[in-house]
Amino acid sequence: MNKLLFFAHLKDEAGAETLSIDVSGKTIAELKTIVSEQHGLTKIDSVMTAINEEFAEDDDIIQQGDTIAFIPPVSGG
Amino acid sequence: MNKLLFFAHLKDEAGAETLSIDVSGKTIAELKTIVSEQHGLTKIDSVMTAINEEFAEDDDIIQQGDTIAFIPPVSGG
Amino acid sequence: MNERYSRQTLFPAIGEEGQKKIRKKHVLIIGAGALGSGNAEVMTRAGIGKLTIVDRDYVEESNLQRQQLYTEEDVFEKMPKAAVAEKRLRAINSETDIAAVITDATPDRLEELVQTVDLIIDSTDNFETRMAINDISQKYQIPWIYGACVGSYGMSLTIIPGMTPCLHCLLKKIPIQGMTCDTGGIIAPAVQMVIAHQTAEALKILVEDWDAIRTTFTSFDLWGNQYTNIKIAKAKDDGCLSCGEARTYPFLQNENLMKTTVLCGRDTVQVRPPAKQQLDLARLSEQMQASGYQIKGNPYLISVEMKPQRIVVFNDGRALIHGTKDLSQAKAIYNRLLG
Amino acid sequence: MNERYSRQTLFPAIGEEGQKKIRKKHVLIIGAGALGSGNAEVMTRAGIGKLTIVDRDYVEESNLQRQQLYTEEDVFEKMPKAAVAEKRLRAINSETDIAAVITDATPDRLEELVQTVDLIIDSTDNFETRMAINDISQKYQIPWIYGACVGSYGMSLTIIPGMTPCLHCLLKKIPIQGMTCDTGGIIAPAVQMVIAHQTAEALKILVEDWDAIRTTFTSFDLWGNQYTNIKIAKAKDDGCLSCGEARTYPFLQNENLMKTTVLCGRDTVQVRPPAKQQLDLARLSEQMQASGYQIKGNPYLISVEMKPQRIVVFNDGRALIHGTKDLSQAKAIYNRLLG
Repeated sequence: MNKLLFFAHLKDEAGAETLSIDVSGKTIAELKTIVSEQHGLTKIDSVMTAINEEFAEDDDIIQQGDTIAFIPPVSGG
Repeated sequence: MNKLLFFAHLKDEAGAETLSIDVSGKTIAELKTIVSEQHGLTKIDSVMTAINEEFAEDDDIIQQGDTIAFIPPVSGG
Repeated sequence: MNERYSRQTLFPAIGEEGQKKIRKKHVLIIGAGALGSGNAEVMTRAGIGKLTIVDRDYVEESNLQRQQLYTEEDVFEKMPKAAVAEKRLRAINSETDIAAVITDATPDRLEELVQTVDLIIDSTDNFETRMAINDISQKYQIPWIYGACVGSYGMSLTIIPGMTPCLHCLLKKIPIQGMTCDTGGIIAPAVQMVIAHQTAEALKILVEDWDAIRTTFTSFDLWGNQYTNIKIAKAKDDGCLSCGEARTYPFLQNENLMKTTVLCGRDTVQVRPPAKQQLDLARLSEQMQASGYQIKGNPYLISVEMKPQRIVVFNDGRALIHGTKDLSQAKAIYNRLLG
Repeated sequence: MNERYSRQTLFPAIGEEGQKKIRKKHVLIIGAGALGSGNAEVMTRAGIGKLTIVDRDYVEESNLQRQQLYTEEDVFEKMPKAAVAEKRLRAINSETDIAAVITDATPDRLEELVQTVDLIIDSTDNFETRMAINDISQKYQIPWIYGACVGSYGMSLTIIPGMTPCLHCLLKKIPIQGMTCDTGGIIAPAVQMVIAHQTAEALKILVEDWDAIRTTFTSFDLWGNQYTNIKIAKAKDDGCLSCGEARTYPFLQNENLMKTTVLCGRDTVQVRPPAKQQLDLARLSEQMQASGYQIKGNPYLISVEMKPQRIVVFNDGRALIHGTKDLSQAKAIYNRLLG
């Protein structure tokens, strides 16, 4: 299993702060498609992702047990 | 093994932010004596402790693999 | 939509309903130093109905580095902090009823001050006052938010009577000989970080969003890049004398307060902590010297130059403050030095 | 010991040596809104040698809830933010050389402004300016600190040329249609929290304590009690066009900038983003309505009332700002609405 962690407004869009889902073997890009289509997350394209608190690229592959965080950059100031 | 985590000035007193040491089976009170005598931590008596990010009392017993944090309350404002 | 608070009501967890609640509430801030001035400014800008701010000090030069309501002119005029705070806060928001009280926040004064209060924000610099606030909070069922900082390190805790443990559950007794801003220094970012936590919790309490309340003890070190949240639910102690079943509110009782007396015929105040202590004078002396103070001492006492005062600290925690007859000033100096 | 900074020099990581360094440094703050006013106040109180603050806006009523240098009088007088900031900062610290620049921080202006600067603190409200700052930072080897917030959520990142990845390494391209303070609201504690992180990092850079620099991307949600640090070292991209081996500084180039034109004979400005975008108008419209704006629309455009202006947004990201001829105002409105 994997744990997904949603920050800020993504939490509201996903309806939960965390989600348990098995996505091991998939890439971050594939996971983005899944959460966008199945969990209603929008603008997921420009959201930063981290695997186990380390910055992740779209082609990084998720391992069993990994926690993936979705962190949307914002522009307000 | 156990991991000790020192906050604020305790870090300077211990000479490191973290310390690996086997103290499983001991109580927090016993650990306080150890770090006070062997690692030069003073005023350890009024320092708050947490086991795995949960508040711990002096008579709580440390398990194998636990992380113990030492958090000194301060009064400045 | 009132344009003034439009960005705050746009935030869904506050909204128009939350703003109406904020407008009806009364917040008491104890202390108008670094935390107090910052907390007061955020609360005033947020449109709190009434704000009471209490402080016994006047503005000093060394405050300007981190105490955000004050200017050079206030130092020059030796203005009381509460009075300057009141003036600036009024210029910021004329819709908020601001009351400044220039006094020492003793338990007796606190009991009078909290009578119409919905929330107490701790911005004091000593544990004696905090423990009194903690007892008052339980006695009158008023939430309070602990905040403190020294160096680049700080912490915050939200205490809701009947819902969370209290500070007495966690600390058991008043920590002694802690670091203070006068010995370990303080940087403004640590102050801002505590203010961020305290005021976020304050807004949650004011709009009554109980599910959002932080139930952990937060501490951080901005220079050391540390941040941790400790779960504290299980620290709730039924035998706690402040919030337990057989509560006595010990920190409101006279025998547990610091005693101050002007020594007859001398420009000196004696300060005596409520319980005998066993200070490590050698270590204290080392710390003070590292902080740049001139120290003389022997195994029984140390003498610290803090011009225009001189402080003599005995190993049982008692101290003589030479160069003043002002009881609350003497207590303030004692707290700044010994925490 | 200079009494004024005594609590800061007592902090061992700064000390007297650090204070001397701070006194010699020049900090540039881009933006004098919520982050800018707070960052400027901390830097000024800390005794920075020179501070330049740049902003194109004037003080509006809706700013007062979180922008800490401004008062009701400044709203009444419609004063430029940079001018008010300068006056207040001078009253706070006459030892700091304060320069206020009332201008739009375009790449050209930025190149002029950074010439004697040791550090740039980002306090802007849009990614276009941030990406230009990021390129400038790499071009002239000047550290900068990204900070941003919306709602109760915020983030900070320290970028040191030659040491850390840059913002372009992390974001790849400018995020579009993000939440802004005009759509998602903002609470002051989130602002304070970002300021705490930015100013702590600023002090580390100013005293040249490179080992203490935060090497993670920090983000937090104060209402949701979230806080995380993401390690970013491996994000450093040798092919990055801003900091890589074959760098071109794309965000300083004219074709990558937002274009603004006054429409001939009309009280209207057209704003065109550098690259065509595919906006989700239905969703945008929903978001704006939830934020209390009056919206009309069809599949090709939406029209938003923001009195006294009216904004028409097309699905390719182009917009018409009716009710103004001021290019930088039009750009500001566009950024506030679309991020």
